[in-house]
Amino acid sequence: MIDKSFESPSAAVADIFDGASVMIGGFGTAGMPDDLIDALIARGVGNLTIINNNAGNGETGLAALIKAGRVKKIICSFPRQTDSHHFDARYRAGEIELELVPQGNLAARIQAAGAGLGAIFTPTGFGTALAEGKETRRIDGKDHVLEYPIHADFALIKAHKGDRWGNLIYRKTARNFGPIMAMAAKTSIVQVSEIVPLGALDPETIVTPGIFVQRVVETGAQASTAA
Amino acid sequence: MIDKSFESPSAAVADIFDGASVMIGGFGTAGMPDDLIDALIARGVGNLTIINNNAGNGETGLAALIKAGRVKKIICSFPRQTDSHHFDARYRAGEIELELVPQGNLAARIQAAGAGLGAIFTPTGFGTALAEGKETRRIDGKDHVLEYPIHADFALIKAHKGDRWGNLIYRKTARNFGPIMAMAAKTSIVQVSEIVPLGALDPETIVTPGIFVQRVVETGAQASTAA
Amino acid sequence: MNRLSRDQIAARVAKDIPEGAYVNLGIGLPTKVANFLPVDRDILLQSENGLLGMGPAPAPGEEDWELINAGKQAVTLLTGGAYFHHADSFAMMRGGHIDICVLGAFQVSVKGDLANWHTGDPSAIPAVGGAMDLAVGAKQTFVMMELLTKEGESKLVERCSYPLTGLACVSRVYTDLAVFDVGPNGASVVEMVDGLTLDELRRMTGVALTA
Amino acid sequence: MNRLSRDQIAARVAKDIPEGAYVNLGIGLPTKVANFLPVDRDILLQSENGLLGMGPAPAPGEEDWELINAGKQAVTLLTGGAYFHHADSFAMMRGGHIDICVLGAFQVSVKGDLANWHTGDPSAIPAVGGAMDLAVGAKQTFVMMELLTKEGESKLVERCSYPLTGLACVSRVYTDLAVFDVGPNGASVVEMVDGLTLDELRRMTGVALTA
Repeated sequence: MIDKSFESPSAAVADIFDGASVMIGGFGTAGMPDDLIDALIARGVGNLTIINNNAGNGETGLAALIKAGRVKKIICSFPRQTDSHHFDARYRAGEIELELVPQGNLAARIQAAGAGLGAIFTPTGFGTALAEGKETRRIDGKDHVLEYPIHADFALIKAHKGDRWGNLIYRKTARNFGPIMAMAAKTSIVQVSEIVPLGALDPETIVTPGIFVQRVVETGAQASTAA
Repeated sequence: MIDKSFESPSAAVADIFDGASVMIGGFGTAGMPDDLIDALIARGVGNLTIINNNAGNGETGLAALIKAGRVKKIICSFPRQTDSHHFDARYRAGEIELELVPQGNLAARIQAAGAGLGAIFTPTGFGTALAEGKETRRIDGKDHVLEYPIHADFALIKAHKGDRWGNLIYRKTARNFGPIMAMAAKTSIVQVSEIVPLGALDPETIVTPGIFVQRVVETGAQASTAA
Repeated sequence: MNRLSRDQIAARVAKDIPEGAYVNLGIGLPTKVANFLPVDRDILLQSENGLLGMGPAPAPGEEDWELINAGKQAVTLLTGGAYFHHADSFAMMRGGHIDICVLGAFQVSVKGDLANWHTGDPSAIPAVGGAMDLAVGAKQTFVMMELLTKEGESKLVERCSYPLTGLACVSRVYTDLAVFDVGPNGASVVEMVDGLTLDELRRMTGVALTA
Repeated sequence: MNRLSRDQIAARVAKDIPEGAYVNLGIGLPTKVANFLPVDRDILLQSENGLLGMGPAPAPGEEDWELINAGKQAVTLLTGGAYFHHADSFAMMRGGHIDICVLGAFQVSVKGDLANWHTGDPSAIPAVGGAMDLAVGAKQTFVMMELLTKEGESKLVERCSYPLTGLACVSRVYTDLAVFDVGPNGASVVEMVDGLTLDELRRMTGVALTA
């Protein structure tokens, strides 16, 4: 029997290793898998490369992971925010490396990894500092930059409901990076409000088919808070 | 008021022009928009470039369009089938040009067009006759072929339900190419079993958001038949 | 000379958004445009974090923090709206499906180059978000800004000195003093506030302007 | 010598598919493997036209022609299955998410090159479908075929003479006479039918074989 459900967040993240690359879903706090991140912090491994849209908000989730000093490098599009003070401090102290990626290229590179493409030519960023040193090409009258897929060892994702095969649905704009990160990571670990019986999710409306998910943990419904 | 609904298939295809490129959804007969194709045949324009997975089955839909002599070129992955005799005859007579594309590259190139990418490196087809003369590159130890997006002037799609903003849901495996063709064509024309009131489709389960659809025609429920 | 307020600039931008348009409003100043869209037009707002058909802010206490916009503010969804993931959302933007995006700017060049993501200050922490995608992907990119900095320097320039967001991507610039078209042929003045002359505007901006 | 029937080859392939595997069965002969998957194992079949969790054929008269497999046959969906579009489906395949795909073949080389889409006959109408995607994308690609052509020529070859589907993509070949591992080190015999010797197999195939 295929049963991808795990007892606890700590069991689900127990093999995340020192130096791993970890995608973390969420846009600001919407879709941030706080319980999985808390378990990762408790696990104690460091030197992590994190892929997320932001670099943490306030005191919880990714911000707490950064505060705990576990992040070596972050690949994101929008680190600087009014409440990104833990990242800001580490960055200014030279303790964290930043790879800044335009948001759509971040999404496209994650999707390319999940889809097994070798590289993509994207128009975004051409002629800017974020394309410096990158290969460019004019295609059909438009300039493009060559960008490579972003793979990861693990993805930590928050979804709404899941089943034991790993099928997922999301809630409102908390969907954001979840579906594409699930496709791009070797091991995708998902916290859901509720694990439902097989068949409870309509096959027409499953957003992430279970093939992209390795572990599901029920952590109960949690309201996101303002970023 | 945004109202993308059209009175009839013939009204919906009335500006498809001689020499246009037209994506047609469907895998075999599942998802084949027969009513729109019938209207296109009745309209009488020819020299069309058709993008579809196949090259027509039996006597209806794309097969009928080919039989009518309206297709100059077809871009597809699997033309030869037991019931593709109209294509077979035209092809053997040298009356139709064939661009054969591996099925996943077909999907990826259509998706790349919809997403505004300039080109993609894909591993599929490397070292085969279908990559002959194409640029190749070894990336991360794996050989890839450079493939370009497939755009089209029009897409003809069959969906299950739609609303006046063009939001769509599909039915079972008739979904196939619909969502990505809707994204890749300048003008996407969709036949649905039923046009439902705005709000009747759950925003969490809309498969094609209306931004990708220009026209919707209600043609009633129709059973697909065996290919 | 009758300088426009920020709300007045937003109202002026809103006037140019037609019925049926799909529009992305950048974070900051452009967000105000939503307040001035005519109620008799169906205009659909896209937010790059994954929704189409964005509605107004919810009543206080009614916020759902899983329903937010790109600026991470609580919003609502109109009847007929839809949610989708980030790759599909940026496919909408990069793929030319958005009719109009409205962005703020530090500088815009007469050719339509845009600088709006980084001041170039080496001590600043850079952040780009979706600005570069929006700039190159929308059918039309409008900029909305005050024409002059606090120090009186023109933000409409011959050539951007700040780091670029995109090349030749802006088509129209709305400011408190004038509306400009920009592009391959340089900048032309679409309209000016009452009491301003073309000569004064040329002097203020220091760039070549056609009427 | 006890040549395996097609059903017996299918049963042999099925034995190697573990619990929890995501599997794509190519059209034609490999479809038979589904009939031999042990009922006590959860094995999920993917069909590239857009479903995961493919179930058996429906009862006659119960067909829904919008629920078909890659061979355009009516199928069913298991409880827990899902539908998706073609780009996501081929992302599953190309992106290495399918554990095993089973394909038919005209020829397989000892290095694992596959030829299964075209005989090279210039008068034939070519058709490729998803074969090239499956060949390169799955974690493991198995081939299932009769070892010899009707004319007695080996389909396991040093180098394919038919047009290639993919290079160095096949890892294991199941035939009516033997099971082979193929790859960078050439072909090795995993098992043979009763009554067949390695020498006979070498003579039949004409390729170098290790035991």
